[in-house]
Amino acid sequence: MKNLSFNNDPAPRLSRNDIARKAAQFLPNSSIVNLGIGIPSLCANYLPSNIEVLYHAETGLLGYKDLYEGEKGNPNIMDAGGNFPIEVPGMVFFDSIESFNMIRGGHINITVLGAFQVSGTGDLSNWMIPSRGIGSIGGAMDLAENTPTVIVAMEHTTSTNIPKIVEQCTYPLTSKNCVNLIVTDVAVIEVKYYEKQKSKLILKEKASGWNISEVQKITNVELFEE
Amino acid sequence: MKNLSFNNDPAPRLSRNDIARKAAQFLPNSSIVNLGIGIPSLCANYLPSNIEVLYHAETGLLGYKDLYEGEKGNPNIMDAGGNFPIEVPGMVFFDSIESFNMIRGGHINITVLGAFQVSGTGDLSNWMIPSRGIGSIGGAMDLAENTPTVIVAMEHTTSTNIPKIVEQCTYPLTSKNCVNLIVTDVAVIEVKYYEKQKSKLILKEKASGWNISEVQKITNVELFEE
Amino acid sequence: MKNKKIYKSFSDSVKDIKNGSSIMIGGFGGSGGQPTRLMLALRDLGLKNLIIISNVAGISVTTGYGWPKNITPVDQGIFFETKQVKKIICSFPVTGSIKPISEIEKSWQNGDCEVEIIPQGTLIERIRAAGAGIPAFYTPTGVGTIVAQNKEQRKFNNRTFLLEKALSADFALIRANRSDTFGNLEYIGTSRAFNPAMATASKITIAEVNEIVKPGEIDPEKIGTPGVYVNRIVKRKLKDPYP
Amino acid sequence: MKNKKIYKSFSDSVKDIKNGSSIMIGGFGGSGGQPTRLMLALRDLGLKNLIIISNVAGISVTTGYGWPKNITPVDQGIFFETKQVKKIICSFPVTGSIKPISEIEKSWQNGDCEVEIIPQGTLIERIRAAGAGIPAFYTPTGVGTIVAQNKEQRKFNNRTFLLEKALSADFALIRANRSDTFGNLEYIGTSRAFNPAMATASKITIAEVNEIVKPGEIDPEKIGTPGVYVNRIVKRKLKDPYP
Repeated sequence: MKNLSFNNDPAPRLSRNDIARKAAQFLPNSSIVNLGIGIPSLCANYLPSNIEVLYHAETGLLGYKDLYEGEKGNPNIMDAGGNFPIEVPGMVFFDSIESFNMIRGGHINITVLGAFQVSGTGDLSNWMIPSRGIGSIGGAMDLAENTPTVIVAMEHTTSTNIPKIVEQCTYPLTSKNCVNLIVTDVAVIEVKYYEKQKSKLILKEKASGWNISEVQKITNVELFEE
Repeated sequence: MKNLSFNNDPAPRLSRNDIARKAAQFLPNSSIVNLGIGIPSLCANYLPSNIEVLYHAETGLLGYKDLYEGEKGNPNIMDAGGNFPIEVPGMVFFDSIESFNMIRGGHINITVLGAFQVSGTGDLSNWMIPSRGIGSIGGAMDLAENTPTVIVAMEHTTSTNIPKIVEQCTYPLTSKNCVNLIVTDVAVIEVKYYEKQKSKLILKEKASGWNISEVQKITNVELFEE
Repeated sequence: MKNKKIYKSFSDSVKDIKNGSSIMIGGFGGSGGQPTRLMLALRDLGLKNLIIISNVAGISVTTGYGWPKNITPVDQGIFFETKQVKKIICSFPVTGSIKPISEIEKSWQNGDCEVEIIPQGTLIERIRAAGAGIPAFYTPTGVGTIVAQNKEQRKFNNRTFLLEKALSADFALIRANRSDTFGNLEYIGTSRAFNPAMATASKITIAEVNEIVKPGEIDPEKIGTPGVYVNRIVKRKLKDPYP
Repeated sequence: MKNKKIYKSFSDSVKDIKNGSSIMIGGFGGSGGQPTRLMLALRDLGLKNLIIISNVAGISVTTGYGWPKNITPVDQGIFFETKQVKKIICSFPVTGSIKPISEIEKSWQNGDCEVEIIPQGTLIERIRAAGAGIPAFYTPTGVGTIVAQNKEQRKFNNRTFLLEKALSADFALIRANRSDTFGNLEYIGTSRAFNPAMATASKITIAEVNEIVKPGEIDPEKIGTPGVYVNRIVKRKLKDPYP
């Protein structure tokens, strides 16, 4: 998959792999992490070498690191993306009741999720395209609503350069006021909550060659710098 | 412990062991059974030889049969009475969440419980003596309220010949309208529910030498014969 | 007592399922933990108006999700190809991208069936509640979304929660590795998933297993579903090509 | 990451427990599954106004309940002898007969502590709810009894239920057989009891274990508490006389 690119862009946007690499830098050492499908799942490939985390999968799995490739793998050890993780010592299995107790109870420290839209107040839409009329929720609502730290890893705009960071989500919501950090192909933006359901978007990092006004052009919510 | 006995009794009352032997006759083949402490726990010694049941203990144990005696036994395999069951093939262990899911969900078929009082509408009081002001509920309320069939196994009167089958329980309740069968040292009485919260007591069996009027004398609720 | 639960064939074990029955199908989605042979036996009954309760459903055939690459997947789509389903209650019935389209999405587009989509944690907790004698509980998941529509909301400690109700079924088709003759089940890895909860939440639970052994052969510390929850056990053929 | 959870001594592992802390104590009652060494270490801190949450409590010393006959029992009574408890929340704090009287009953009679008695199934479900992010649930147990006093009642399908709320604590003292260095715990037999639920429902969970092993040494199918719920691990001395 090629990087998104548009005529007015001041510089190249990051690839999906580079978005994942950037997002992976925000995973704290020793944390319990759940990676969503798509770009988030790629984070596992770019974990900084001095960081050790335990991955949780909704399927009932804690403590995996890498996935089998090709024809290999055991269908009885599956992650939520339908991939087969490699067995490692200390891995734990449990049923779906326990798996979602961990999520709902806030025991997963951090999740990285994809998004169709994120609002200026940290609302997330990531499960249904309105024109389709049907979608799949899976574990996304439980993760977004209940995980203490939610990172969104996504491209900054749609493939037709329409901003995905918006005043109000027009896609069906996954969870309100849940997003803490947005990592895109042009920026890293913190959703800073200063009051219940109120927040500011703080531009923390820009891709090489991008300045705040260029990022702002493709962002529908006002950005601040600290 | 001697049998209860009073001057006006027409014939001897059954011993505690014989109450248990009688109650054990009402355990259906292949049923899942929870036995309360006291007389109910003795039922295990008198199960008819053609009947096989699986015992459940609140401690997280299903499928035990006999208990160790004397110094033997493993503290890590305990029943709710604090005794140590003998390991048998097919025995299952689980935690207290699962143990009470089984009870609350109605998956235990039948329970035998002791009682301070049973009312004519099948209310059970078995956890606190009012004058004491403090008592222990343990699993009794869960078992009484949620088990499809509740057998009470008790002496028919107190040690001063005061009836324990009463119009209204004066002891704190364990559960309302829960008792199906009362097995005592002088009679077997069915609590027949003919409408919600209404019932008749049907005298099914009398101890040798006892007739209905003699049982009635020490029972505060009218008894019927079918 | 010991052998009444064992059925000789998959078709025998499902033959009292009727038009309009509600049926839980275990596993997570994917091949591990899926009662594939029971599903095929049910499909072959040719029933109508079934209510199916599953987690991820119909994705394996369209994308290969959770199946070894060398085996053609089977999934809940088999009941939709043959228009046997009135309604499916699940968490993940369509693929993330618009194409390829699943049998469930096709049926839904054609108006042949209703699809109710529930957050996965709420779905499993509702099933668990039914088995555990809990009629309803409050959960934070779905607050402020369309999942909250027509649901009672309530605050505890200043956070808003939804009231969700127990979800039971007439039958549960589940999958385990081994069973003993009491119906005590042993699972492997992530193939537990929805199986243990579903076993507790249906009137009749039917377990598809790789092997049936004597009581005591399964380590009692590894029994994932106590036999009290299992009504029927059916053993697969040796070397069944499906995982 | 691996060894931060391991504490060298029981006293070290409990030393941040404070006057007024709420503390869950695992097991069922009896010696199996009881964190006896952690309890003794806590007692030795000499704190006041503790809130203790337990199941069967204080019965072992008075009746020998659940202890081998050749060992003098230790139970929750140790906190009452020394007047450290403001309140105990439990299901079974006094013996069935009026004598012998337990330390808890004595303290209650003297007005030294409050005793809240909860049906066992409700107690464990309230603890489970706290760990599972469920703020409240409905249960049939206790309807029509003094347990229902001051509780919201509600009908579902024409049966009445009580609203019960999640119960959490500052600390959980639990007991397991073995732990790996991640804190994954293995239990034996009925010594699970309240331990797994309590591990999920407290801010800090401290596990007393017989042995600490490397990750992978415990069969992953036999792990009863995933390490995510365990903050501190303390190993007993070899041949501790207590079970």
